[in-house]
Amino acid sequence: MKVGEPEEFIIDGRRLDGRRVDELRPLKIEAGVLKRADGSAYVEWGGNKVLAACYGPREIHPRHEANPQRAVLRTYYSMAPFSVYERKRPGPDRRSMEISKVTRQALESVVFTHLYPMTAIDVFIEILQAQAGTRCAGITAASVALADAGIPMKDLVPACAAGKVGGHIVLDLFDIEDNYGEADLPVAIVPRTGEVSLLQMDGNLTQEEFEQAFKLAVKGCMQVYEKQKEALRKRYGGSE
Amino acid sequence: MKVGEPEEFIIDGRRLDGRRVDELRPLKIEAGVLKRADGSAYVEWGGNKVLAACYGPREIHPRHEANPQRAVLRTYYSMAPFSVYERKRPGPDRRSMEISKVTRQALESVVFTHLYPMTAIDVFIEILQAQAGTRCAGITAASVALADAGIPMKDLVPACAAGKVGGHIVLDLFDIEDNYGEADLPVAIVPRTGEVSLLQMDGNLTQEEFEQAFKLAVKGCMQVYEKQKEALRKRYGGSE
Amino acid sequence: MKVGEPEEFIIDGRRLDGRRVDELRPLKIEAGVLKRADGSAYVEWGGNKVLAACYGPREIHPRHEANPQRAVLRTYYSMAPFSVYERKRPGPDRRSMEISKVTRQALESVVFTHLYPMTAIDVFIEILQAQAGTRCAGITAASVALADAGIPMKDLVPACAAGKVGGHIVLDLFDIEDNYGEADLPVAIVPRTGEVSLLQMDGNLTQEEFEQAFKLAVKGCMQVYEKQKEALRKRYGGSE
Amino acid sequence: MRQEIIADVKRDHIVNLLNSGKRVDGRAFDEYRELSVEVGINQRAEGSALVKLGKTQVMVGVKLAVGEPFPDMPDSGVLTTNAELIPLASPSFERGPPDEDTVELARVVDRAIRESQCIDMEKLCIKEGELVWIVFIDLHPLDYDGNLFDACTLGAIAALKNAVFPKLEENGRIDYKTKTEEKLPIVDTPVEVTFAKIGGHIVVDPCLEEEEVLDARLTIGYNERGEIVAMQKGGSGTFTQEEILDIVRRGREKAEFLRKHIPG
Amino acid sequence: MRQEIIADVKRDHIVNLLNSGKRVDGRAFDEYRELSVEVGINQRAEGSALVKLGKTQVMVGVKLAVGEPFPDMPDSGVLTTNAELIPLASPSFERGPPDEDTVELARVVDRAIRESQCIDMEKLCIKEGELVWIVFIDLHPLDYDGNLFDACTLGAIAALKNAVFPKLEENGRIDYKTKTEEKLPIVDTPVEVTFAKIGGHIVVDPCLEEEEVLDARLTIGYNERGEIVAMQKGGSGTFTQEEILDIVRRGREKAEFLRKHIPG
Amino acid sequence: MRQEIIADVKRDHIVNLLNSGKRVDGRAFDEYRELSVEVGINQRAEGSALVKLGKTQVMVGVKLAVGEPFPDMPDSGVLTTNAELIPLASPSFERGPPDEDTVELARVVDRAIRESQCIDMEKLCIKEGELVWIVFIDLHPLDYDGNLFDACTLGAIAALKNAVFPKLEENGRIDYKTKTEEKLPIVDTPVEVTFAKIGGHIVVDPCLEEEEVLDARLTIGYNERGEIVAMQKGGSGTFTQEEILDIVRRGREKAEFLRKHIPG
Repeated sequence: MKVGEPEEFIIDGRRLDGRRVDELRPLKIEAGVLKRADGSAYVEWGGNKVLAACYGPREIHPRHEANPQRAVLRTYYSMAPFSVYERKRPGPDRRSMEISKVTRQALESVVFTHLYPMTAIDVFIEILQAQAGTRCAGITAASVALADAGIPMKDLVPACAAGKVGGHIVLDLFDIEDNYGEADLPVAIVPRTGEVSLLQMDGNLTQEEFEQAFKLAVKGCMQVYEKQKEALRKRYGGSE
Repeated sequence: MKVGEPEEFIIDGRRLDGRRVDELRPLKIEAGVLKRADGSAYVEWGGNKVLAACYGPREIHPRHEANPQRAVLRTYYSMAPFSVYERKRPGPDRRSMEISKVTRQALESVVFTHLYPMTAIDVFIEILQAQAGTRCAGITAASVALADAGIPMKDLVPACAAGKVGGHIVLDLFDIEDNYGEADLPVAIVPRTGEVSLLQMDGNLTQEEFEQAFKLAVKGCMQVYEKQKEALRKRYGGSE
Repeated sequence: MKVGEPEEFIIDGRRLDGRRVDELRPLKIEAGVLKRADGSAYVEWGGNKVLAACYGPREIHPRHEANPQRAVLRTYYSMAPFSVYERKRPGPDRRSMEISKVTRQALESVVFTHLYPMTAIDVFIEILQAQAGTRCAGITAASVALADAGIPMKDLVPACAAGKVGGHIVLDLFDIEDNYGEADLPVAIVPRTGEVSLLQMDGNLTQEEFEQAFKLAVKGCMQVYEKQKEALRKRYGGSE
Repeated sequence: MRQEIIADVKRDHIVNLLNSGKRVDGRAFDEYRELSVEVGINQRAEGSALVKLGKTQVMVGVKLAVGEPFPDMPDSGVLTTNAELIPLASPSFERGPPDEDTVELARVVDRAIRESQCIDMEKLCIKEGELVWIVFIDLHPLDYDGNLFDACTLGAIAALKNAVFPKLEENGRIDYKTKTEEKLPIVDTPVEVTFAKIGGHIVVDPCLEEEEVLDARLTIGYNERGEIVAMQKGGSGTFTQEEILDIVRRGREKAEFLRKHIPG
Repeated sequence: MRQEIIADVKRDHIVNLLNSGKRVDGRAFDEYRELSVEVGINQRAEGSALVKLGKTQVMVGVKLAVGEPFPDMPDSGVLTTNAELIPLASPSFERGPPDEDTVELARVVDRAIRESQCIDMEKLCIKEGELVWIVFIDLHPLDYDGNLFDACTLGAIAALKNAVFPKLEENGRIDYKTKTEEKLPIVDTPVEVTFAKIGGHIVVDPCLEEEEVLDARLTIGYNERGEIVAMQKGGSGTFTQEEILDIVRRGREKAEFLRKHIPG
Repeated sequence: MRQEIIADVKRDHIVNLLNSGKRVDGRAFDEYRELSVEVGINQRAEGSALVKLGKTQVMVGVKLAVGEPFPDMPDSGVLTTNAELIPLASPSFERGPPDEDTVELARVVDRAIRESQCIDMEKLCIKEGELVWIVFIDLHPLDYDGNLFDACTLGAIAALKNAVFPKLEENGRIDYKTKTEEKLPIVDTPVEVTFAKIGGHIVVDPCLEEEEVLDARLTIGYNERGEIVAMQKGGSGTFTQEEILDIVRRGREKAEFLRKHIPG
């Protein structure tokens, strides 16, 4: 047993932070929070505080990365030094590099990149405070920032994890569950088609548990999607 | 009290190295000391030994740094590994980066950069032996090296620090005064106009002390200026 | 005496691995072992296992390295992390940089680089398992890989070391001899002219010992040359 | 622009073949390429393996060292998985610090090894809170012809099973030249299975030509009991939810197939 | 060349306005933009602040760790100030190691904090010569619309005043999840005031448009008693000696103004 | 292409001169340029030297520190040789991490120092297995006009012979400001001699113009007894076997010549 591991994760049907197994942490999304960026979004999701900014379409540097058929979407996930308990040294680490890559691949299918050949669309995700689930919060913020920048998109991309803790399949793990639980399964979807653009897992799930967790995560994504649309409605008015 | 701190800085009107409060350390400047550089200067200033070399105007790499309206002045301050008591690891550190920047800004106003669009004028300052005041020695050497390279300039740029030690305002701090004193105020000027192109301070000065130290530093600059001109006269003859 | 140093290196005319003083370790060369590379070779030489791959002539990046009069030959020597007893951290170290340079200079004189202006010919040498003499094994593999890639060459370049252990001049040092012996002298030659394209030495040799070792190394090179030709004959048939 | 057009033509060709039920190299949709796993091929490593999957070749070395444990796991050894995509192995690999593909490969292989708990990490504790064994897994592709995930995971677990401890001297230093008889405590055999989606078709073990044109990729790690221990979706395209459920079910049998090729 | 011409046109516009007594955003020459300082906005940091100066936004986090003191200061804690100009905050910020602007920002803020001796560093000594507290100040601009020096120094001192110690366990490790009641020993409140010289005019708190065309910049750090603790001239232009003396005198009152915005 | 043509013209000129028995700077084929070696020219270094070889100027500093010995040499000090080709010294030197020329220079100089065993490394042991002296040799060319190998090796051994120990305090720290009378234990005086092959001619001590057009280069390190302790062939051309044997014999006398210039 790891230092700090709780004996039980669910007591009287409630998780250690008081939620039910299929309940999201409180989620708040705001669009258009920065002056300099072309588009931006701020997400507070439980103890996560995440800022995303979109610049583009803009000139691409270095030039040889330009694509004559479409815009190049570049995504960068980064954690502030004070976003975690033990100060994180600045600069990209291996985890951030992987998350940057899967974030890009989660978003690429919805952006109409062919409209802007030879340009870059850059999305920066900054984790200001972390409490597990930052990649999902980042993808969620990023697609709102893209929309806020006026980049044409097929759909927004909400993301949400499910997982297994103390033998139970639960939605949207917070840090204690993430550190000491049995599995984490982050998912991102394209709501209009229901297709899956991000899927990762680590831990241990039987076939049945996987199917249950996967479906729960997809449901979570749909709840996140509503919050994303609400944030954009709030900023731009109209009925989306 | 820091390890090694002296009890008094001024005894019977003399500083720990025997100087009066408004007295410069011995200063020797020689122009044209290197074969390969387009211009060069060697400065011995108290225990400081500093070499400056100027290359340019020359082709600029990387190309995208070129400016179609003027030459780009680049300055690099660097300390030899054996220039300080504890061997310095090679390569730029944060202090060197800052000094390189303020050195460039101290010199930019006097160089007729608009005469050489699309080129670079590179100035390298190498601290071979350090005894406090190396940034002033470097700027002093750099402007002589620029002149030696035949770069048209409005004026030379002499630099000199004043500071406060043991409650006294003094000129041109040496290492013990710099390490254990109360304030250091390096200044560079353009003598023909008296304008100030470098000004930094760290420590603690009242308004009045600042004014006193600032004026003392400017006076020191004028003494340095005489040595600069003398070095160029010695190299090129004439009365400058 | 270093930790682990043997008391004697030669007992009853045999070295610690059973060889005579002028005997090579077992040497096996195979050409054309990789699909993706344009040319490749695998060398097992005593406890050394070395792979070399040649890519080119191909487009050169970065572009400014291109030479309008000839191909640029680039060689990279690298050790796998598990090639030595204490795991080697990935990435080039100073030793690898030096060996990459002398390897390139050992090969440059035989490649008809002027046939392919503006291109790069890249040779990568990967040490998979090391038992002393890896630079010679690498050069030996590299020239076979170049030939396998169809690059026109004046000749192959075999390499072999001689050295001094326990007072004796011996051919082709293995690791114990290399670590605890008195001198190591790697040599590469162009067999058709007998000229020397690589020569390094560290240790201690009198004038006479040097001459003896040098001639022995050249003889070793000629034996290696036979194995190189055999490998190419085996791959391409014919009598070379 | 020419490169883009060539890529489109290649893709059309591969998709057309798939539409008529064929793969570019003649395999069935659910068929792996020829596979071999050799172990003990490196005398400097504590454990080693050479995997050949079609023309893809991967060498994996396991090295052991000693060091301090992590403060929150004082009685547990340390696992470090590293990949190098050396330019010898492919014209598309470049020199320099690890890029995101290299890092992803190392992390996805690491995930299966770590999450399956295949190494009994507590047996690697020498002195609690002070000294533990550190296991380095180095993934070293030599010839890149597609599907490094599956090949590297296979190589990693094969090399781990092949590994023996070197002699630990009393002063806490390792005598690498003296190997003991004791094997690393390996208690499970995870493998990873990769599927690619190309023009709506799902195929297993994509070769390089398929990787270059795929829409999406899904890699799943399974332990010996067929439980899922790692997943990684790749590619800029998407899967339907049904495709994912189906792939996860079908992968289990492929995992069994791969596991049979591991010696020992 | 087009960029250069646009810059010239912008500069002419701003200087013309200044000649007629107006600033580009309508402020008086000696007027700061709207300013707010919130503290305690980050639960992972020991102390934190969010500064909004016009549209410029800066987050500052203070983290505490333990380590060895410097050998020449055996009974003194260690202060480390770091800045990151993340590309999220401006199209002119680039990824990569800190450039000279980043380093200058960190060092100029550090200077005011350090030289004002606002942290009682001897109170950070845990065991002389062996274990002391290390204070990390991370300056993290989120939206860059000019004058980072003043905003970051304000954020730094506000975050320091906000900081409480985490629990130090007996084994010398920190339990970051348990915060104590004890505050960092802050004994002064330095702030920095920045003036810009544009076409011969001196204005305080330059916004981005002004920064882009300024001739010279002067930043001055003041402690609570109005003494000068740090200075940094910037820009490739010059100041007259009179301008400098005048600015230094006038800055003191601006410092008082800024200091009032610091909570607690 | 222009640069290439200029290089060809230069080369033709130099070879034509050599064909008629002359060098570009008027020297005999076996003649060194004017040489001076000054020591003790740097008060921060424990030992220092300034070498002028024609217009080539090299400063070498020796610094001493203390640290742990290598585990396989527990009673032996540590030697580290480093070179920096600073852009001040030549338009062809660039900023950035050491390139292969820099590394080669440091390693070839190191080879002569190390392999001649000129430092009695066991005398640098302070406490076996725990604390030893570390000798840093920093090679610092100031003006590059050819043949850095010979100039730097001369500077290195001169600076080593000039070096005295600083005071070692009881707590294991060094008081650099207090120098002792004790000199570094130097027991041999290795030097390196470099020959260049240009158009079939062999010349000693190539100046920059010769270096730029040479076919091949051979550097040989000799100890005091005339034994060979280091060799390095350079350049993309070749030597005949006879040329090598001849150079190695002739170099010994040049080594004697160089050694005479070392003070003390």
